Amino acid sequence: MGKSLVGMVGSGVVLGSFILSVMAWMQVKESGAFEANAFTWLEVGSLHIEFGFLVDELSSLMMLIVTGIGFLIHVYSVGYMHDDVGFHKFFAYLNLFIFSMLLLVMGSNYLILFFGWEGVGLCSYLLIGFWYKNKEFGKAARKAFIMNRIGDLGLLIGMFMLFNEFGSLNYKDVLGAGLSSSYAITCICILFFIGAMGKSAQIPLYTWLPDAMAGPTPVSALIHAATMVTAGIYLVARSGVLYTASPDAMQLVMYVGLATATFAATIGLKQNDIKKVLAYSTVSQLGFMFVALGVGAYTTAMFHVTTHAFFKALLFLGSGSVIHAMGGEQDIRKMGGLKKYLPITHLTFLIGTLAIAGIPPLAGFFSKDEILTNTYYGGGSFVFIMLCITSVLTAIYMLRLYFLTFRGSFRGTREQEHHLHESPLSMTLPLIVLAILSVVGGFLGVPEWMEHKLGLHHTLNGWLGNVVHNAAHPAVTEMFEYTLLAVSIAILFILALAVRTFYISRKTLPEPDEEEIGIVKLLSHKYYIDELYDAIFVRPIQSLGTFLHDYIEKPVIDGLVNGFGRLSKSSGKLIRLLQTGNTEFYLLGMVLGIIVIFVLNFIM
Amino acid sequence: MIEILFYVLSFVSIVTGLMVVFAKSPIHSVLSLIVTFFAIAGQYILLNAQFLAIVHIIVYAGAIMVLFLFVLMLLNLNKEAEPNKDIAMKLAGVISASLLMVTLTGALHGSVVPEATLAVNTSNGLVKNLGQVLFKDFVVPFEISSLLFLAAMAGAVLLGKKHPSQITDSEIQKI
Amino acid sequence: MAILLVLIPLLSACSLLLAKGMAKSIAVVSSLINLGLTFFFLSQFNNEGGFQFGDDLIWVERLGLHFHYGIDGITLLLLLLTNVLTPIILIGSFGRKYDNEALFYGLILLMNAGLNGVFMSLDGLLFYIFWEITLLPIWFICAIWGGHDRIRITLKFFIYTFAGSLLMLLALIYVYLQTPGIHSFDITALYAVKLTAAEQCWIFWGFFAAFAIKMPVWPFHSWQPDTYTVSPAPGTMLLSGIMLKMGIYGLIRWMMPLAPAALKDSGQIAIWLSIAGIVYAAIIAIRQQDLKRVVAWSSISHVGLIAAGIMTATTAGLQGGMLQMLAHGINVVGLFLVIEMIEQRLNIRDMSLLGGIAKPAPKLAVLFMIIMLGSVAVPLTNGFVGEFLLLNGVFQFGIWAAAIAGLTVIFCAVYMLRIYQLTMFGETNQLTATTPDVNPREFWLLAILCVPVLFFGFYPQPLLDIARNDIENLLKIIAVSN
Amino acid sequence: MPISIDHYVYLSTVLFCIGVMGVLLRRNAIVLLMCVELMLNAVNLLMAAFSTHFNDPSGQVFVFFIMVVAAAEVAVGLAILVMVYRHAKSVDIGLFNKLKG
Repeated sequence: MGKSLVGMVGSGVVLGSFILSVMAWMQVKESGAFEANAFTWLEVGSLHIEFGFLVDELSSLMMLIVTGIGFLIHVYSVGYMHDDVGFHKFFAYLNLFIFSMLLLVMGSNYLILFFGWEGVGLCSYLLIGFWYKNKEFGKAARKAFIMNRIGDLGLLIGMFMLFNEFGSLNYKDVLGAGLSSSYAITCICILFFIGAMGKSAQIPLYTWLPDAMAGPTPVSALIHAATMVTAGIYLVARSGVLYTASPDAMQLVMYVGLATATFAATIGLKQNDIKKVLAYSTVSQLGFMFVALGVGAYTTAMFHVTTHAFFKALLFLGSGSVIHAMGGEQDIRKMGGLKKYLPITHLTFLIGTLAIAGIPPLAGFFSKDEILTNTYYGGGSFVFIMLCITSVLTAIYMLRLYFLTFRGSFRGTREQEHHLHESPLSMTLPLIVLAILSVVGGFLGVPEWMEHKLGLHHTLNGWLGNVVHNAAHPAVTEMFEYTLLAVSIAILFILALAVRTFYISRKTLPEPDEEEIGIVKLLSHKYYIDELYDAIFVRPIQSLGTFLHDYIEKPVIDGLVNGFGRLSKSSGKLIRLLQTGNTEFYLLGMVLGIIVIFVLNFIM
Repeated sequence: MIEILFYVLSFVSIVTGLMVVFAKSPIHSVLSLIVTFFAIAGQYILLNAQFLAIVHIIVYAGAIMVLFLFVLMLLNLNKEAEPNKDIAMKLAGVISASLLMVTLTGALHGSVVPEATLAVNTSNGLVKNLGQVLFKDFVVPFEISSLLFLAAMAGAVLLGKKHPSQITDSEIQKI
Repeated sequence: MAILLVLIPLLSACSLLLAKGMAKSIAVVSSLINLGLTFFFLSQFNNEGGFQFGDDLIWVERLGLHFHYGIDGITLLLLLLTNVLTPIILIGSFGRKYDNEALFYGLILLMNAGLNGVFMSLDGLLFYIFWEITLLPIWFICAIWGGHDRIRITLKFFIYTFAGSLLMLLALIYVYLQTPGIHSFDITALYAVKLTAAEQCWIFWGFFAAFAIKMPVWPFHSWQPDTYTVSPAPGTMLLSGIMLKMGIYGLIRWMMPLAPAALKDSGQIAIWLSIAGIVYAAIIAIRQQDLKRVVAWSSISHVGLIAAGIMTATTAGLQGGMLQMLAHGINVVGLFLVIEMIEQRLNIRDMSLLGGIAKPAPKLAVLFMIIMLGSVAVPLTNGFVGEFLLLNGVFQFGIWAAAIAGLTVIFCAVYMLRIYQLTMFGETNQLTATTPDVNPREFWLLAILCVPVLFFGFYPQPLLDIARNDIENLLKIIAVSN
Repeated sequence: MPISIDHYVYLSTVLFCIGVMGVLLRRNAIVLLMCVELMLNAVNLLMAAFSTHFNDPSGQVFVFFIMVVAAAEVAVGLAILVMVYRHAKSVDIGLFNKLKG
């Protein structure tokens, strides 16, 4: 098949599934959730698992995101991957990913979710290691898969506990049951959260995500920003009823989310690889979502998933466009002034930056604002303040990225400068669509004051209300909202100016790697977490392997077995000495033997 | 009368038996053994086993011992010098043999032999009776023993013959 | 009727020696006939429980020996595995020229006969006899056509497994002597014997010794990595693909029903041993350089999980164990086939010297990937279903046991991806740059193996249905005796 | 029967033990063979005694069989000794140490 045909088929089927998703969404809207069982996958004893699908408000939202953004990224890939020899393979993997992701969100029980869950992990592995000739890429792929598997084990055991507790893995049976808080439920929630940690890159299982940027950029956009990594959010939101019954687990989710958000944001400040910055930004944003889940704001988390999918996919695709133009260069120290060469990319990237930074009325503002509001009431002031600081950090690193890449003067080689060009239509079109979505996406969930003032509705809250709903909190005072709005706008402008002054007017550049010192070095080396993990997990296990093989297996276990052999051999050698060959000696032995037998006979 | 005869014969057989063991020259051993056999044949007669006694003398004294003598003569082994044994080994031999005797007699001492149930039949040892038992009840072992003889004969011939490859060149020239 | 499965390969093995020139074709035809027969039995099989297609001939009346055999669901699954894999192993061996072909293929057929016999026999002594018969051909295969240092290694293998099975024989005879009237080795008579808890404990360990060495369960495994490595590829495949299932089958058919009370205490120790083996073998597998050795250690790890799951005596554990036996058999044979193909092409198995084979041999890379994923137990491959059920069974035994056994999920990914990456990914080097891709024979072999890997991952229920009632009955026997 | 069976038992025990002692003491292989004959005769005597005691002729038949075996044994044994002598010019049993382990 020719490349254009492959691209058309690959994108076409995703478009088809997008259209079907829209239809499913309409059906749900009209007549509520519906379930369909394909066949009985497994029936062993009391364990009965249907290969079944459940389309309700939550899953249809995810389906729309997955297929919609998936389609855009497919289109983008046609342009981006055009010159790659693995073009066919790429689209095959990408479509396999869409399949797995849909399985994940559409399953009617936890096991089908798990199928998709591992399926997307596999596709992620295949796509990160897409350029398999590079050893480092292969390692990154392996790391991603293995870290995901650690989480998967948590999820798997959580499922066993769940089955033990409820006798079923179906969402309906589990989530419909009246729940009271119990130790088992807390355990299940924590185990599920471990699964979510792996998939959604939370502390301590987040280090794979930045490394996953080894994959082609569309992959980073689709899998490692917009869809797969939000599967953890989906899982927790889906199990919202369970989490609500376990305040302890919620606390854990919140604090882990908060820690990840802050931690990743600080690392993002000093990264110089355009994709790495975005990767840490993703980790940080996922942390935001978990904080929202931790305070019981499930729909808010889903709202942020949606808006984040728009602007983060946009940013990644934009960065892909930049990398494409730069001929594979990813270091922002060698970019600069790309505004005039890549006008469309620049504009859309700017929109994405502003959206993630939280400038009203772009999408990021609404969702982040809602998270902050919910945290204020549900999480206590410490969490709220930390999260606000993290939002500020988000704005800083994104603005830094923007200014260093697009403003100022070009710092690359002449050759690169000569090569600079705007990307083809198949790449810019998705950028434009996503930019529009990033602008208007926020109106899916407007804050309360807008509801009153402008007569708009929080569509998403109402929509998802049938599946999960936010924990109740007191009505937000308008004063608070206005303050938050004003302060955030003010801070953003000040920041924008400051960052601009720092990097553009003063032409300060991030120092080369070897000149970094102190905290800067610490940050750019990501707090040495990779090295730490290497030292406390990877190497010990490897040396344990060598140790077991060399010092336990060979001398002890095998030694014992061989010892038996040696024992019989050496005892044979010893007993052989009795055979002197001296006939009289044998005769004597015989006679003595007879005597002994007689005596024994006599005694008994 | 019979008792005296028994004791005399016993004495003779034990003494000559000891002589077999302790005689320096193998020839003396052979001769003593022949005497022992005669004494034992006398015991057989005392036991009313006349035919057995005759066969005993013919087979043992007449055939086997002659064979021994022949071999001794042929090989010219009539030397008194036998390589000396370890004194410890000798001592061990004597001690263990006596030990064996002590344990055996000790063991037999307590045993009770059931009294004979049938009336004494003095004609048991006659050829006619024995022949009947031998060819009626024991005909199969009898035939097998004849096979054994055949095999022993063949074996003895085979062993006694010089292997062709062992014949040296000088011997060939002699022929 | 079912005895044909033993007789056909046996007679073909004899005829091989007469018609030496046609060794290959006779062997393949015979194994295919067996395959067809197995499918015939499958089509006629009634899964309501109980033994079918069998017969009960009196063998030595005074000793109560019967030539009693039959097929139930558990047996059928294993026959399916044996007779599907045998032709694949046979055809897979055509890539290499073996000296004295007739003997080689004859021994493989003999192996096939013995394995079918083990799985079908319903008389204790008959089982033991077949059990030992299988040891001989495989030992000859390994000792004649093996690699470096084969005599020492295979002798160890032989003596070790033989010593284990003698303990089993002792246990069998003990139970036999407890049968009322004229003693009998018949399975129903043996099941009916009531033993005290202390006796059952001894019986349990007697059987366990034999089965644990055969599988092998930690710490009775030390013969296995060396033997797998040194054996010729078909020998390794027979050992790992089918023969180790004999041990697991023995657990199900003989050990657990004969010593059910011992499962409570001794069984716990045995389960923990198996679980220890999972982690131990996996950690060692991570550090191995020889491809065959990695798969050998991984096999110990996988089998540990199967043994642990089965000894929990839960429906999930037993069903999972049955499925995983099939899955492991198929996957491990696939892996060894791939390794053999690499070895035939490049003459090495050391991973540090390989790399980048995906470029010159993309088809091989894809097929290897599918089989590897099955082995890693990614959902929707056959490996996952069994692993899921087994871990579920182990979970019912204890949550910590499940957590530790579950580490296999992680470690298996670590070492499998490692071998895949080191062989297939990366830059090609001088050696691997011109690796030829699979030829049609190899392609179809691997492709046929990939079919069940994917199909039974998607739809495992047909396999589960085959043995469902027999497993329930077995569990009832175990429960009643308690 | 004036002489009790016990007497015969003791007599043959003594003779047997003398035979054993000879086997243990001597090194000349031919003398060893003779001592074995002595032991066999001790047993024969016992057989005959019991045969008379129980009035059962089979005991005597057994004695015949033992004689047969003894004769065969001597024939073969002496043939072997002749062979050995040809080889080693001696019949000392110290030579028979080829079975040394």
